[in-house]
Amino acid sequence: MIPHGVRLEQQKRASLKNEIVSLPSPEDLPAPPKIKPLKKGAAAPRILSAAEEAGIADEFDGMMLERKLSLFASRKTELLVACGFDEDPYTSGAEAVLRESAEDVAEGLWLAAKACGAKERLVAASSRREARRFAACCTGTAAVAAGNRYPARTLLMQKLRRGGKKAEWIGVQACAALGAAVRGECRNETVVTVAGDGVRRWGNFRVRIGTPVGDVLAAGKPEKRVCLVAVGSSVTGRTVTDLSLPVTAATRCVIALKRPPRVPAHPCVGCGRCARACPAGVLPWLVYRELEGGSPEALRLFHVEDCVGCGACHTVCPSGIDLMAAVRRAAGLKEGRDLHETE
Amino acid sequence: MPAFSQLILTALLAVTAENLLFAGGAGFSRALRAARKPSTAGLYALLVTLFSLVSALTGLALEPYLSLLGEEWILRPAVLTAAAGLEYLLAAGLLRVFAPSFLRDHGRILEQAAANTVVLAIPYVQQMFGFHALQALGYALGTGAAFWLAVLILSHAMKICTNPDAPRAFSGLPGVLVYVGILSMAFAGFTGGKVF
Amino acid sequence: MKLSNASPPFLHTDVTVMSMLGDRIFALCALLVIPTVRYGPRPLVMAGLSVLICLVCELLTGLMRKEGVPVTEWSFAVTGLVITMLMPVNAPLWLPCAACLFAELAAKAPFGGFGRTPFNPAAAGVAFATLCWPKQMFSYVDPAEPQWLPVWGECSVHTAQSAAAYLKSGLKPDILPFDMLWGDMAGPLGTGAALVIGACALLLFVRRAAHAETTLCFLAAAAALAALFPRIACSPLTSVKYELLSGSLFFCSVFLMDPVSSLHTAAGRCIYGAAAGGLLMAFRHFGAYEQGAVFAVLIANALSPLISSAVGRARGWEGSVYG
Amino acid sequence: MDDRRLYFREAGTIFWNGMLFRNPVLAGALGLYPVVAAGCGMRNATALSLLFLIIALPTQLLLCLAGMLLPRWARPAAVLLLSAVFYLPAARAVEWLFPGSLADLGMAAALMACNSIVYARASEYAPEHILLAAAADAAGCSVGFAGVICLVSALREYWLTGGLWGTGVSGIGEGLDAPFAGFLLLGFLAALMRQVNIQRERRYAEVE
Repeated sequence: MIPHGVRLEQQKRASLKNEIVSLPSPEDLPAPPKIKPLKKGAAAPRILSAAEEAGIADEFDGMMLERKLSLFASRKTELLVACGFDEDPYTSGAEAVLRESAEDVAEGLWLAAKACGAKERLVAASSRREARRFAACCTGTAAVAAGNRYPARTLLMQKLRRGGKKAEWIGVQACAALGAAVRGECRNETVVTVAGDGVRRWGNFRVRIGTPVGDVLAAGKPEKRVCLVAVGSSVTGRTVTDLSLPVTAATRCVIALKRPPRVPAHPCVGCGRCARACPAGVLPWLVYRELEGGSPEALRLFHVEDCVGCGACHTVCPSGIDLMAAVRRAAGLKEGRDLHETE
Repeated sequence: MPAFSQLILTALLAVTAENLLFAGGAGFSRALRAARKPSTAGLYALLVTLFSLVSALTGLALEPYLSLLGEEWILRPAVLTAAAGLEYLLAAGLLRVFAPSFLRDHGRILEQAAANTVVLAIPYVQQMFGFHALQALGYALGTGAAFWLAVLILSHAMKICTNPDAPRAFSGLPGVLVYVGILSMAFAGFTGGKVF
Repeated sequence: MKLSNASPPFLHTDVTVMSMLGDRIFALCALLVIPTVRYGPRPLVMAGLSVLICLVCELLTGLMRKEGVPVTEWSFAVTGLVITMLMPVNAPLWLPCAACLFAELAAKAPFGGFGRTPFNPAAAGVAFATLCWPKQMFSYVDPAEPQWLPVWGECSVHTAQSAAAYLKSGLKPDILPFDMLWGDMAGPLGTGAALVIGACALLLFVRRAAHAETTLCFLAAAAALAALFPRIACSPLTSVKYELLSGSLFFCSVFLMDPVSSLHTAAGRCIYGAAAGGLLMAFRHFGAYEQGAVFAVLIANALSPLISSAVGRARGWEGSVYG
Repeated sequence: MDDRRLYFREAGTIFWNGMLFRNPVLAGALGLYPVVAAGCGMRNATALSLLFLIIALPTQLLLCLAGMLLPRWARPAAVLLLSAVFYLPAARAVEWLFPGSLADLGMAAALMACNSIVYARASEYAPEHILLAAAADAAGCSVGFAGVICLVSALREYWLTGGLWGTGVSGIGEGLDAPFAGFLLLGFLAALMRQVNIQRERRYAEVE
């Protein structure tokens, strides 16, 4: 069987060369709130309220940690995974955090697992080496290496769930923040990777949430001819044109590019790469063909509702077709919405 | 193989020449939809097979009388066409009595199959004077199969030729004609150019 | 710093349509080396002229559709080069040009250009030339007299029968196997050197610019049929050797089974390749011409939507094949 | 304006539509067979056009007069029978005008007896229209068919022999007498016709 997903050039070594650099927080930002230290043997409700008090949000989806954990609790989660890797190229914040604050991560994961009632804990690192490094300093928490095919997180969770376990994941930065709450620290910070061919100094920067994106970009020594700044993820993120916008918990990376990465659009050449890349079993080419034909048959839009929005199909398409948009539209269509309404 | 490729080419000609896919104007899309349903295409092919068989046998039976009359190269097509008309009349009449619902649902296919049969049958009856009954059966079956294949290929061709990138002047019928042109070029590789 | 908006993703894998076409063009250019060494610059002129004609056609059709500068990909160069490869080196120069005109204007433009062509344009162009000028298409210069051919004018040279013609008339070709591997025999310009074609094929497969399964199934089907029904009185293995190395079979199995006319699934591509191989052998047995590969490819192209929907139905992807 | 002139203007429109804008061959893809298989010489083309006219006109007129008397399902049979009958005088006339041409045409001539243009027009159009309209339609279709087949034949004959009406000596190439050339030429002519119609529509839209 051919593995799903797509192998992308990671380009993380440059930003992982140095340790995380803390940027001074802007003066107009209010100081982080003081919170009561979390006791070691605290009960689940206390952990949740502490997470809420500290305002911890998951860096991968921007969801508040407290809500996320309550949701997991209601789903009777058995296995909680801390994602210590970044599946998208360029970004390396999670990997850096796992390296530098392994104890906090282990502590936070223990608390989070307790809060949602999960019996098992697992830390997923980007490679075997990283997993071994983590296991060496934090015994008691199992560590595995995530695959090297994008979208690694989705593929890893599929692999874990295939064993029959109810597995869920949280971000490693959220874990570390929860671990720090034990000491009564609430730093309200996030680690942002600055990379791309438009900056000279690639690296990970610890910044206060609310800092303007421009300040973070400036730390990377941007070149003059930068024309595109993307945040969130190098595959599924979005561009910003206003550099005064604040950094949020889900910013994760600031990628500056000198020219927009454009693959000239061509018709489908029938290579079938998109179907192989898709982790959800969608056949993007079939969906695209159905939509293009003008009268899509809902029966033939297989699995479109399972789309995780990873954008792997669009990334591999040699013709540069926005297949993810097609799948999204098809999913809307299948739900009974109008073809043009969902655009 | 050459015989079969001739059959397919003839069937392609029949499918395009007669108004199955291109009934023209208002009937165009309806006929196309009908052709794309496997059941319809199968029924169509079956009817063509039956009509071909009857036509071939009729031609066979009438042959001695025609040669008595002389000028059979003028008479033969006329007689065959008239025979096809009568066959259709007979079939439709019988169906009206015994299965009126079938005639109501599939009357159009029946009449087109009858007309197509003339196109498919005449060449062979015209050419093969020493036709015997078994050959006629084989020929009819071959015609039906070839016809079915041609309908399938063309129904896909139609979709290919109406893609959004195709020039407006070519999208639809003109594109399909070019498509059939190139396809029959491939079959010409078997026969070296000539159809019959 | 002036920032612009763009939609994700902000990176792409290396394989794009342009890279695939580029690999193909590179491989085809590699095939030009041996004929150029042997016959002088005439093959290069022929290839250049074909590509130029294709480019002009592309520009013309783009202008007629009022889309500004229309050439965004290089498939025209692939078409031109493939057509050149299937021509005899001593063919009049207008012959590949006519084939290119047909390929671009009749087999490509009406269907919406690159990526939409139901038939391989180069195959259609060569088939047209074969049907219209069979004499010029099948008179090959005799390799026994190595000489540089005139670059522009008519070639008045000794002609020889190609291996495919020998096989067609039921005779055993009088060619050493080593010569067949290097293409030192009468035949189309670029289809002889089996070793070079094999190397090019490997390059294309490794660079993922072509699907290996199509080519392999094509060759397997052709070899099986050649072994089962030999055209000349010889052992099955000899028959396979001559059938695979003669004519344009090997070349077509690599360069005419392009990803555009083919299918999305590996199973579909296998069936498609096998069908094309089987049809090719049918053309060799029953066809009117000594080279039937392009005709076989055209019919396989027409069958490919049927194969695609049959595979789809087998996997349960399509509610019904016909919709 | 009196009724009669109105009628004649309408008839003129019907004639023009049949001849050009809704040409049965180019827009309706009817009657392709003779064009594709036999339209490769001007002499053949003229003979076929004549054959078509002699079969189409009386069949359509008779169906127009008697069509409403017949039930819908029986009309195809009537068309087949009538065209078979009119084939006899038509074939004789053509043979008299162009001796030997029927033998040249072979099957294509035989197939004119059940021509799909005649079939479609006579079984669907004629019974539901007045006599003048049916006549105009039959004439328009005949001229339209003749125009297309003559054009295609002229192009193919020039390619094959380098001249028209048998005057050619050496042509450009061979192979164009095979059906594929007919289909391709028809495809391009149909695209041309479509383009003309698109331009016309655009002009009307601008006027409005």
